[in-house]
Amino acid sequence: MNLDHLYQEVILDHYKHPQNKGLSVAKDVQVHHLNPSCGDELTLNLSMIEGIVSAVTWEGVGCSISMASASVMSGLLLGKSTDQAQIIFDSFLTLMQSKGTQSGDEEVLEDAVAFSGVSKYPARIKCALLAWMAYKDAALQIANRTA
Amino acid sequence: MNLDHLYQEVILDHYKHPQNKGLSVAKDVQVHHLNPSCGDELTLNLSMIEGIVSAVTWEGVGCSISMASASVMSGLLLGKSTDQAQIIFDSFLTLMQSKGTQSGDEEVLEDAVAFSGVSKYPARIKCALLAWMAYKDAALQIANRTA
Amino acid sequence: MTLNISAIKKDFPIFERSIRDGRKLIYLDSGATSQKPNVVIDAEGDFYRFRNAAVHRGAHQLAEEATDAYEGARAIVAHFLHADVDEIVFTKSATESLNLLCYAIGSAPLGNIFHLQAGDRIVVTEMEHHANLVPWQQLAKRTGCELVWFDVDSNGRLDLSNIDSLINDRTKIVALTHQSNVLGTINPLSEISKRTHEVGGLLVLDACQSVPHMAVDVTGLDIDFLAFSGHKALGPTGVGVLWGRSELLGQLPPFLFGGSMIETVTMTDSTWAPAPRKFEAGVPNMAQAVGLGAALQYLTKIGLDNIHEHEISLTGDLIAGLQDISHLKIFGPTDLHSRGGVVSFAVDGIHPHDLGQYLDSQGIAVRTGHHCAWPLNRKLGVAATTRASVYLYNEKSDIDALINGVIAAKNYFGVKA
Amino acid sequence: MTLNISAIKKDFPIFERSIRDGRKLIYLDSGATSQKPNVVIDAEGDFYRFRNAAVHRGAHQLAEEATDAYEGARAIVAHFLHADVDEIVFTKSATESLNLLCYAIGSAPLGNIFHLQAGDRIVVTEMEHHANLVPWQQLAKRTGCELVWFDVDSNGRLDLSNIDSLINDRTKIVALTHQSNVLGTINPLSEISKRTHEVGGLLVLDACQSVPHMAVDVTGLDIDFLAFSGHKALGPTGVGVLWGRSELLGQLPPFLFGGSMIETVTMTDSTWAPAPRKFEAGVPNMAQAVGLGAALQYLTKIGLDNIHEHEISLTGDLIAGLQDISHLKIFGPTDLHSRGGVVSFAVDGIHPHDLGQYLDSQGIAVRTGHHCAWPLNRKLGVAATTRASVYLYNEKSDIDALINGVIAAKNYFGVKA
Ligand SMILES: Cc1ncc(COP(=O)(O)O)c(C=O)c1O
Ligand SMILES: Cc1ncc(COP(=O)(O)O)c(C=O)c1O
Repeated sequence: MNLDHLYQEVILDHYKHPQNKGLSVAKDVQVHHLNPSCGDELTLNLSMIEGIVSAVTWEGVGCSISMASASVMSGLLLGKSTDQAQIIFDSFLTLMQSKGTQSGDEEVLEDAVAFSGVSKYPARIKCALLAWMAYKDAALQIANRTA
Repeated sequence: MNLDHLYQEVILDHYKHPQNKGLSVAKDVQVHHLNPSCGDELTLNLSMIEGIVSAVTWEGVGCSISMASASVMSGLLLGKSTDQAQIIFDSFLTLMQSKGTQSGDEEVLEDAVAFSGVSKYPARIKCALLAWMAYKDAALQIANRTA
Repeated sequence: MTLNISAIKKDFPIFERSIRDGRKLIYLDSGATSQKPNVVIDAEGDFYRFRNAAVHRGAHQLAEEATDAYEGARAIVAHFLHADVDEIVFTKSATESLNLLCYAIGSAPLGNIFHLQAGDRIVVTEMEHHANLVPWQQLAKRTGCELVWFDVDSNGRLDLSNIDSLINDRTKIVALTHQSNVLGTINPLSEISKRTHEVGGLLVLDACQSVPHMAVDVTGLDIDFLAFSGHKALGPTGVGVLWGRSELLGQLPPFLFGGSMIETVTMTDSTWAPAPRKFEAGVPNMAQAVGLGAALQYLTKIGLDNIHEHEISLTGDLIAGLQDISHLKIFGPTDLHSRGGVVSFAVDGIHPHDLGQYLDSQGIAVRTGHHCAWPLNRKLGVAATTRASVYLYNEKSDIDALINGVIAAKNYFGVKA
Repeated sequence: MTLNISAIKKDFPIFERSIRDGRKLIYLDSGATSQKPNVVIDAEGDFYRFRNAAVHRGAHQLAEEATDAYEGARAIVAHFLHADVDEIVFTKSATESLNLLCYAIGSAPLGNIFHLQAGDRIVVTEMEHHANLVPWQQLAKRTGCELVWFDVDSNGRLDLSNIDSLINDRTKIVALTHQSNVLGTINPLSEISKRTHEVGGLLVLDACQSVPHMAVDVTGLDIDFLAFSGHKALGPTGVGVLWGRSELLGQLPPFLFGGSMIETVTMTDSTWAPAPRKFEAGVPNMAQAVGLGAALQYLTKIGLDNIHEHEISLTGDLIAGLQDISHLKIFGPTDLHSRGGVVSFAVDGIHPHDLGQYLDSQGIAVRTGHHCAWPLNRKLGVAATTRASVYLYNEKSDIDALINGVIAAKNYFGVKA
């Protein structure tokens, strides 16, 4: 196994230059998630306008995988409908559970295919999913609120 | 290992024709002991007059080893001084802990040397000691009372 | 399908040793603990040899492989019981599983579905092993609950005639054994679970004597919790299982506190991880869980139905043989309907210890005593019994040896033929 | 005496395997769990192969031999700690040992020496592992006791300046770790035990990180209870020890209820066997206890003083090597006085997970995270650290590999040299 497959350029770039980092002042909902086995933490602010992700900002401490994943995800979901976001979410989750057998659908996942190497390192999957689980939680809260 | 060494004639005889079985009406002290791992139970009445074992009777349910041991012990200790009884007790205990390496001092233990085979069967030592521990407990209670 | 016992025996190294100066080992004490096949011994050893590391918390390859092995074992257990993987909690033994439940329930605060109030009722049976009696008894004392129980009738079956008054509206928990470890009786669950759930109670099943010997499908049983021990199911010592319905495990408070079961910890407060992690504090019994996985796979390969059928056939031979011996009393059902391969008996004039010792001199291992079911013994009116129990590696010749041994013992101790 | 590491390594089969495409295993994670020598794996396996039976309750030869093996293991542990054989309780882990104490103390009725009242004080430290913090925290909540703690100073040592006010007349229990699993600090016990006993309190020592690595003599330490885990001391998983002074164990209420721990049982009431049996309900983790006995004998043969000396020497090399790396911070004492072979550190700009992953790609196993000591991490101002820990099978080349690995990681992740 080659470490470079885990730490792809894209990941290290996002880690060093994260997108949408820094919490927005306004938000529909704020969630705080953590990874108890390593102490990584992430706060996520989500806003939706008429079923479209209008803002997703975050703040956190964690490893390159978790922080880069938050950065990639935030860019990817911004402007998407909840349905589109769900498809992206499912696609990313499937990739993470693939144990290295999939490379990811670049049409759907764009930069997030860079995380395909993570699925070979079971201990790191939770890192890559931290932000995604926070998004899922936040989106659900908004959905429940409007329902 | 020969089972006949465990179940010596003397033991089976005492089991079938136990001595001093049936609790005396009068007693200085009564104790009730049991072997929680097998459910064997023994009640012992002890009386002392001026430091001499004047009566030791018992009642119980248990295996041949425990019942025969109660019978042999009661005969052996009757009429002995507490000091003599202590010597017999110690000698019997040593024999039980000898793992089959000793045959017992017949001068001191008389019929009780028949239990030498028990020391090779660790699970049975507690059976052989049930009555003796009851005696020890009872004697101690009397000693504490007079002290 | 009939089992190929001589092939099976070869899987169990202990049968290569001899007993008491060269006698063949005739092991009829599987109700206490089972023997172990090589696959189980090797699974435990190989865990240490090839992938030993602390699970869950490490980012290195050994820790990954150890985690895979441990969580793989959980998946095997789940599959074996037809349960969800998150419903399987590894404990050290059935005893711990049942105590976990009692302590966790006992600490449930007001508002929690498990909360007990003074006057609530806990129902057990007179045939419980101490492990499924004393924890409930002590919980009842601590909480002011009432402990009541089903009686055992003269055939060694539960007396269900008063079920509706016994399991009443105040009943929160009904805890009973699936199969008695003394009588061999397999208890009828559907009537009891129906009534328990009717009054809003929870059914806790002690499956120590059933899970190793017959197919147990938790989804089909209408029960809420189940406990069993690895060591009675060909598995290692030091591992047990608590299964609980996931919505229940989610609400059950934790039991042991420490590493891995927490979500956050400050000096003064903590929150908990989701189940099953919440119940597995500390570095777990990893190698033992892995060994249990191997054991259940071995059992599955042979087939639980085949095993059960084999045991029932041996039990029939055993009961018939014992019934032919005069002055011998069998405790428990003598018909083969709803009973397993555990048979307890007593011989007039020979104390069980002495009988067991004689049998031992012939290489035959049985258990003697109260079998950790003292109240049941009292009900049966005996201080102790002799118990023979069979498993997949026993064969007809073992039963014959036992029967002959009992007859010879009567002769040896000179009691009435 | 210097250790012959290449001979020792041969005793540990795991060092024959390779990591990540053929790299040599460099195991620096013994603080989490130790590797196992063949003698331990074989002791466990041989128990199953040759003398497996349920202990204590059987009158057959296997049960006798199993009991001998299990009680023999207890005698080995007792001898290892310079304790009395009846003072050794086998548990499943240090976590269980400490929880046992907390639950048993929490159930002590008025009149029992362990009884806690609201307002009583439990003292811990800021450097405790969750296993020696959360159980006390929860006990304090249940009983209304006050939980207070010693701070950790900037050198990673306990701040004892307020010992007299912290351990006051209301103090019933002082629980602390012998050696920190994060900082490596070995705590000064004599001052603390003196003060604890002055006020009539009990001292509980978490010896998980000390007993495997240095000679610990309970008679010399003036403590009341001690806990450690087998798996960190070359022993199997699934076994731990609680040592307690015999007069204390005698009065401590039981914890797990079930078979073998009772004296008598009726449906409504039970009485208890004497210690240690009182604390060992059910068929115990026999094979694991036997394996632990083999582990402690192996350690004794090599010599605890030799092991400690070896580890200190490696620790010196490790600290010196890390100190030569820029932008790297060591947490805990950097002098070798009163510290063990556990070193935690952080590298600017590389998250511990990433550092650990890089090291793993080089075959080097370290631990990353909060090491189950979250409050301490907060005090140190970090979410996680990287921890290297050494044992008797490590050698200087392992330390060199780690140092080179950290330097290479800085290069790989492009952070400031
Ligand atoms: C200091 C300390 N205490 C307690 C524990 C808990 O030990 P275990 O997880 O084996 O129960 C550990 C190890 O994880 C430890 O390092
Ligand atoms: C019916 C039953 N319940 C509970 C137990 C307790 O199991 P363990 O001692 O493995 O915890 C046993 C076995 O001893 C049993 O037969």
